[in-house]
Amino acid sequence: MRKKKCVAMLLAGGQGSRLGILTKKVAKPAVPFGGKFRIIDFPLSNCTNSSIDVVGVLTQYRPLELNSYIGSGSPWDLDLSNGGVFVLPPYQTGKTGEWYKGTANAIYQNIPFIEQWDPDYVLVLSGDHIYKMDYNAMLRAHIDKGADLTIAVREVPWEDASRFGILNTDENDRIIEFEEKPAKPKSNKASMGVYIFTWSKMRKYLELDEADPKSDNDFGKNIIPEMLNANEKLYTYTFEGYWKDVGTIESLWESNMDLLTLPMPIDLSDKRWRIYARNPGMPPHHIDKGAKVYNSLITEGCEVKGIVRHSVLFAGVTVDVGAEVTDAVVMPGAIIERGAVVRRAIVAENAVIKAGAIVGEETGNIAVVGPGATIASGETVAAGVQIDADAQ
Amino acid sequence: MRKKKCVAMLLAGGQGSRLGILTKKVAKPAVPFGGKFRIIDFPLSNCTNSSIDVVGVLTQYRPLELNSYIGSGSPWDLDLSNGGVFVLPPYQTGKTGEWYKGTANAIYQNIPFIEQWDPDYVLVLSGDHIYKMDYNAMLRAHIDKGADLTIAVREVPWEDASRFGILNTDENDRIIEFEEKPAKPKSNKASMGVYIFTWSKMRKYLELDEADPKSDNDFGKNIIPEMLNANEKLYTYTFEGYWKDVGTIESLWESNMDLLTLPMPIDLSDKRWRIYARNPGMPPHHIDKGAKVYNSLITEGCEVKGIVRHSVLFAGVTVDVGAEVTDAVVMPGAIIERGAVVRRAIVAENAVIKAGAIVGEETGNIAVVGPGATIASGETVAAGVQIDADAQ
Amino acid sequence: MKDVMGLIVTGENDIHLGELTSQRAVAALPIAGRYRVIDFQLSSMVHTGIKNVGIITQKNYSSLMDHVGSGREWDLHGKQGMVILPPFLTRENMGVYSGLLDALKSNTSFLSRSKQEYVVLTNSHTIYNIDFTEALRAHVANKADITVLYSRNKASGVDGDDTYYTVDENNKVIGMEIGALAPKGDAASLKIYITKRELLRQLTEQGAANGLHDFERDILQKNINEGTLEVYGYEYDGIAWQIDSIQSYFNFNMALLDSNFRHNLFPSERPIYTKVRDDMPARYIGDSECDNSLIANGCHIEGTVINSILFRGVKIARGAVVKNSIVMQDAQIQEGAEIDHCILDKQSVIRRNGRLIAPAAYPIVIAKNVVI
Amino acid sequence: MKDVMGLIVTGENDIHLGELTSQRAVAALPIAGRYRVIDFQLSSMVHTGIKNVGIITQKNYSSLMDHVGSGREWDLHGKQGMVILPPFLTRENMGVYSGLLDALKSNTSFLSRSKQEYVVLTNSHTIYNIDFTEALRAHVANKADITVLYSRNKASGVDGDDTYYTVDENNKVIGMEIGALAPKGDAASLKIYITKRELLRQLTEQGAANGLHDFERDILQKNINEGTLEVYGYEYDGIAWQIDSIQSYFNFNMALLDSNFRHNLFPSERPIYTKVRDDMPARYIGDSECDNSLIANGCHIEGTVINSILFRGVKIARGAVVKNSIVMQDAQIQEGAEIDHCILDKQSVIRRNGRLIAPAAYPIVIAKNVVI
Repeated sequence: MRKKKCVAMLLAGGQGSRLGILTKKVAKPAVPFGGKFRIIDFPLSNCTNSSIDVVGVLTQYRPLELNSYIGSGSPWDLDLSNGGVFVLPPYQTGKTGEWYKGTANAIYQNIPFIEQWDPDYVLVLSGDHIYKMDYNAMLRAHIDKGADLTIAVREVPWEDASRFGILNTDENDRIIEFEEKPAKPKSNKASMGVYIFTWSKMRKYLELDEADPKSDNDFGKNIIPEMLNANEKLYTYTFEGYWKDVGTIESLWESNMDLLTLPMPIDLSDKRWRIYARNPGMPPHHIDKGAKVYNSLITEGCEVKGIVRHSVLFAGVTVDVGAEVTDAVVMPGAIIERGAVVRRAIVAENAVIKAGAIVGEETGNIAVVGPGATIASGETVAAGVQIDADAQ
Repeated sequence: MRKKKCVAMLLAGGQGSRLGILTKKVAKPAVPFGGKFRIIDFPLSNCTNSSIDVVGVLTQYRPLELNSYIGSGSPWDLDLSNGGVFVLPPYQTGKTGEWYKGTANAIYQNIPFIEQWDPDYVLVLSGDHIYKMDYNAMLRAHIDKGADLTIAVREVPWEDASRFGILNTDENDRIIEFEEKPAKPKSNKASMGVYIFTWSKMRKYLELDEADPKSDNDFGKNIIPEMLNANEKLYTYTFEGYWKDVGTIESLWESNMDLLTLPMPIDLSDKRWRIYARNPGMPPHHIDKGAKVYNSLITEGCEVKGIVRHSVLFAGVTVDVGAEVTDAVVMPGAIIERGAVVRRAIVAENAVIKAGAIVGEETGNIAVVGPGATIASGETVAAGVQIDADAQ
Repeated sequence: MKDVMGLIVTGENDIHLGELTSQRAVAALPIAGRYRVIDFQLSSMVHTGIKNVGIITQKNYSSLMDHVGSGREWDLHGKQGMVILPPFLTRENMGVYSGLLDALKSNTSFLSRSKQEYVVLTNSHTIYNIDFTEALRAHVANKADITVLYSRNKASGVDGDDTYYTVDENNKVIGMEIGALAPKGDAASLKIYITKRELLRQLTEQGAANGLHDFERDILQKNINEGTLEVYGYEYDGIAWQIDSIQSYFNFNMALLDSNFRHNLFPSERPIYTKVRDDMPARYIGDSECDNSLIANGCHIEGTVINSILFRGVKIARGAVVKNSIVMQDAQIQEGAEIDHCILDKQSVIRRNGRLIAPAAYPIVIAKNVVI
Repeated sequence: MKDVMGLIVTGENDIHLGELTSQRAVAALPIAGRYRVIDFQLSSMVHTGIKNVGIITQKNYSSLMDHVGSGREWDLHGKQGMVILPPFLTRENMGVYSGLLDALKSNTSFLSRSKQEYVVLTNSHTIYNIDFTEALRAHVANKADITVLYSRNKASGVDGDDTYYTVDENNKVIGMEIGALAPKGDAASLKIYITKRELLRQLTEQGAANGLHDFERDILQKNINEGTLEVYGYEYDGIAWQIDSIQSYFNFNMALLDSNFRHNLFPSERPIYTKVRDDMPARYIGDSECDNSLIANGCHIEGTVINSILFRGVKIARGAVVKNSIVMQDAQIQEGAEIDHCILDKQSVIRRNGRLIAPAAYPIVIAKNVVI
C-alpha cells in the first residue's frame, strides 16, 4: 500500500433505532434517499470529489445490504488497486474477538487498517447526514492551523443550540470548551460529527482511551474532552452549505421534501460535485395517459397512472389508476394500487398499498409503511403509525 | 441482484494454528505461495475460470490483510456490479451478534447473503489447498446425477487413507458412509473439502443443524452424517489433478518444492487456466555478476548476488554476495545478507537474515523465520525451529 | 455458459438513417430514452453468461468506443471481457468492410485466441432482449453446424431488405431467400448465428481464400442449398425490431409508450445495461403537464410533454410544448417553443417560441448541437 | 492534488527508432523488461495524485490503446479517469499532427470540459519517474505563467535535436535555444510543462488562430524573448532519458543493469505501473547460467544469459546463448542458437543453432513475429 495523506473512516453506526422499522433490517447508511440515492452516497461521493480515495466503513450491524450496495466501490470510483472502500467489521485476533464498544473503539480496533496507509491525517465521518462538503478544503484549514483535531461545525439558530453538541471557541476558532446539549449555550457552533485528526495524535488518544476501563470509548464523551484537558490544538471549521441529519423519520421525510423546493437547497444536478449512486438499470419512467404529476421527483422505472403531488418516487415505483400520492416518499419497488391514497408518509421498499387503502393523514406525524409490508384493501394507516411487515 | 446458478462460499477459517507463526497475524488463505501467489489465489482463480462469479469469503480471524489483498476483486475479474467477491464477517442483528461457531454455522449466518442471488447450487470451498479444478465440470456431474450434495474426492494411496475423511460409495459413486480417519479404511476416496449442495436441501439441513443445541455446526461432523441418515442423494466426484493441503509448515514447504520438479506437477504457466494474483508492481529481477541460480523460481523485484539452489524466491527478495539459499522458500521482501546460509527453511515476509547467520539444516524439519523477524549476525536457527519477531 | 463467446459486428448499412448516423455507427445510436442500440445486444450476451465479447467496428466508431468504454457497465471489463476490434486502417482500407465475411476475416486472430467452444454472432442494428441459453441448447441437441435465429414478428423499416428462411417441422432450414419482395418463408432472419468457434473460423478462412465477401449468400445460402452443412432455425418470439431507417427508429421509440410492449422488452430479470450518467431523478416543476411519455433521469420539466420520449438531461421550459417527439440527451426546448413529430439529436436547442411541426409519416431530424 | 490534470502527447517523431516503431507509437514501445514507455509518464501522473489524464494519440495508436486499456492498472479507470483522445480522421487528415500546438488545438474541448486549475503537459518519449508535487508548488510560489522542467543530466540519442534553457538565479528562464549544436545553456528541456489549464487553452486557441504549429518556438520561445509570459524553470535531478533512436533505446536498457541506476529509477515508494500479464515467476532449469541480467516473470531459462534484458515469457532453450541483448515478450531462442547485441521484438524466434552477432555500436533489430 502506498502512503496516503488522508484516509477516511466512516462510522456506519449500530442500529439506527430512531429510524424505526426502516433500519430493522438494514444499517442506517443503506436507507434510500432522494429518489435514487442511499444516505451513504453522500459521504462516499464527498470523499471521491475531495480526492480522498481510502474509505473504511465501520459497521457491525447487518452489513449485508451495505456490503452488497458498496460492492467493489465502482459507482464512486473507489474500486482501486491502491485505495478504495473497505467494509470493516470487528474481528478476532488470536483466540479472542470483541464487538465495537463505541465510536472510538471502532477506530481503535482498526488501527492496523489505518497504519497500512501511513496517513498524516484521518477524516472521521458518520453515515446519517445529507450534505455536499469539500473535505479537502477542511483538510487545508487543518494543516494551515497546525491543528491536532479540527471539528466541522455549522452555525445553528440560537434557539436551537441547546439541542446540539456546542463548541465554544476563542476568536481564532480554537476550541476552548465542548458542551453536549447545553441548557444555556455560549455559542451556536454545532458539531457536525465530521472530524479531521492528525493521525499521530489520534493514535495516542485512542490508545489512552482504550487503556481506561471507565471510558465509554466515544469521541464526543471521551476523546474530545481528554484532548481539551491536555490542551491539544482543537479548532472548528465552519461549513455553510445545506446539512441535514436524517436520523429520524421526520427529518428523513423533511430532507426529501427539501428537494422539491425551488431553488433546491442542495443542488443534486451539479455536474461539478456529483452524488454518485449504484444504478438499478431500469428504463425511463412512464407517465401514462391521464396521469398527473405536480412538483415531484420521479425516477427511472416508475409507472405513473394516478396522481402524484409534491412527492419523491424512487426507482420502479408503481402508482396505479386513480391512486393519489401527496407529500410522500415512496421507496424503490413500492406499489400504490388503484384508488389508494398516500399522504405525508414514507412507503418503504417493495411495500404494497392495496386498492383503496389510505396511508397517512393531511397533518400530523409521518406514517411509515415498512419494507415489504402490505396494507390491505380498505385499511387505514393513521398519522405517525409504523407498519412492520414482520408483525403482519 | 440477478439470479445466479451457483454461488461459492469460501471458508477462510480461523487461526491456522498448524502453520504456526506464519498465521499469527494473517488468515491462512493470505499466506504466500509459489513465488507470486497467496493460497487464496487458487480457489478464487478456479472460480473465475469456472465462470462462478459470486464468492463469499467467510472469516472472522484477522481479515485485514485478506481484505486488503482481495480489495475490489479486480485481479480475479471479480470486481463486478452483479456479482464479485465479498468478505463476510459475523455481524449483529438487532441487539445481538455471535461469532461463527463452526463451518456450517458460518454458512448459516450468511443465508441472507446467499438468498440475494437466488442460487440453485452452492459450492463450498476451503482456503488451504493448492489445486486447479474446474468446478463447473463438478457442477455438471452434480446436476446430471440429480444429487443433493456432491463431495469432491481424490484417490489417495491405501496406506495413507486412514489419515483422511474417507467416503465409501456404491458402484454408482453414491455415498453410503462417511468415516473420519478410519482405522481400517474401506475405500481410498478422500474428501477434498469441496462440496456442491443443491441450495434448497442445504438450507434445510443448515436450519435443522442450527436448531440442534448439541451440534458442533460442522459440515463433516454434523451436516453430512445427517444427510446420509436421511437418505439424501450424496455422490462423490473424483478429481484427478494435483492437490495439496498446505495446512502445515512441512506441506507448505513441500508444495513449493513441487514447483521445481520437471515437469511441474501443477502447471502454473497454463494460459488456459491462469492463476491470478495481485501484482506488486516491481521491475524484473536482477541476477548480478557472479551470482548463481540453479533450478529455482525467481520473481520480479528480486536482487540476486549470491547463490540460489532449488528454491522459490518471492517478489523483492534480496540475496546478497556470498549468501547461499538452498531448498528454501523466501517470501516477499526478505533479505538474506552477505554470507548468510539458508537451507530447508521458510523465510517469511520482510524477515532479515543478517550477515553470516545460518538458518535451517541439511536434513530434518523445516526451519521458519517469521514475518519481520531478524536473525542476527552469526546466529543459528536449527531445523524445525520457528522464530517469532514478537518474541525477539 | 463459460463455453460461449460473443461477436457483435457493427457498422451496418445506415443510409436510410440519414443524419442520425452521420457521425456514429447504428450501434451507438441513442434509443429508448437512455440506451444505445448496442446495449441490447451486449446485455443479451451478458444475460446468457457470456464473458468474452468481441465488437468488430468499422468507420465512425469513436462514439461507440466512448459509450462501451471498458465494458464496466456490462461487467465485461475483466481480463477475459470485452474487446473492441477496430478496422486495420491503411491507405487502401478506409475502414469499411465489403461484407460480414470480410469483417470476420479481418478478425480471425481474435477467433483463434478465444477459448470458448461456441460463438454467438450478431448484427448490431436489431433491438431484442434474448437469453441465448435455450437457443444454444437447441443447437447442441440438433447437432447443428449453424443455428440461425428467426422471428415471425420482426419489425423492419426498409422493404425488400430482409432474409427469410423456410424451416421443416424439425426446425431444419430447407430454404433461404435474400431480399425477396414477396418471400415464401415467414421466418425472418434475425441475423444472429450460433456455431462452433472453430467452424466459423474455418468457414471464414475458406470463404476469404475463395474471394467471397457475403456470409449470407456465399456461405449460408450455398450450404443450405447444397446440403453441405446442417443448418437449423430457432424461433425467437419476443420483440425484434430492426433499426434501419428513420421511420423504423421513430416507430420503435413510439411503440415503447405502450406498457405491454415496454414490459416485454424490459423484463425485470433481464435488465438492459447502459452507461451510467449519475443524473438526479427527473424534476416536474410548477405547471408542468405530462401525458403518455417516457422520461429519463435528469430531465427538468416545466412545460408540456405528450406522447414523447425524453432522454437524460432534457430541459422543457415553461410554456414549451413537446408532442410525438424523441428528444435526445441534454437537448433544450426553450420557453414557448413547440415541436411535433421531431427527432432532436443530443444537445440541440429549440429557441424561445420556435416551432417545428412535421407530419407523422415524415419526422424531422435536428442534428446534434444544432440551435434553431 | 485534485486541482491538477495531466496531458500526455504521444506520437513523437520516431524516425531514428526504425523498425521498433513501425507498427506502434514510441509510447507503446516495450522497455525495461516489462514496461512500455508511457508507463513512466502515466505512473508519474498517478504518484502526483492526478486522476484526470488525457492521452493525445496520432496514427498507429492501437497497440497503445491495447496497452493502457481502461486505465485500470494505474487506478485511472474511473469516471474521472483516463481518456484516450484519438485524432479526428478525415480524408485530409491521416492522423498526424504537424506540431504540439496542432495536437492541442484538436483537443481544446477536452481542456475545456476538464475541471482542474492546473495542467501537467508531457511528451511520451522521455523516461522519468517524477512526483510533480514539488514542481507544482514551485510553479505556484513563483507565480509563474508556465513552468518548464529541465535536467542537467538528461540522456538523448540524437544530437542537435534538443532544447536548452538559460535560467537566472531565481530559476526564471531568460533564454531558450532550440536545436543548437553547441548550446550555451546546460538546462536541457524535458518537454514537460506546468501551467493553468485555462492559460494553455487560450495560448492554444490564439496560436492556432494565428496559423502557428510549434509550441516551443511560436509560443514558449517567443514569449520568453518578448518577456510577455513569466516562464520559470524547475530542475529535475533524477534520471531522464529520451528514447529517440535505436542507440538511446539500447543504451537505456543496458544502463538498467547497473543497480544504482535501476534503484534510482524504481524507488519502492513510486512503483511504475503497467499492464499485468499473470505470468508465473521465472524458471531456471538444469544447467542454466545467468550473469548480470534483468529477467521478467514468465521466462523459462535453460541456456545462458549474459548482460541482457529478458521480457515476460521469453524462452531460452538448452545450449542457447544470449549476450548483450534485449529480448521482448514471448520471443524464443532455440537450442544452440546464439545472439549478441540484438534487439528481438515480441514473439520473434531465433531457430536452432541460429547465430546473430552484431557490433556494440549497431545492435540488430529483429521485427515482431519474425522467425530467423
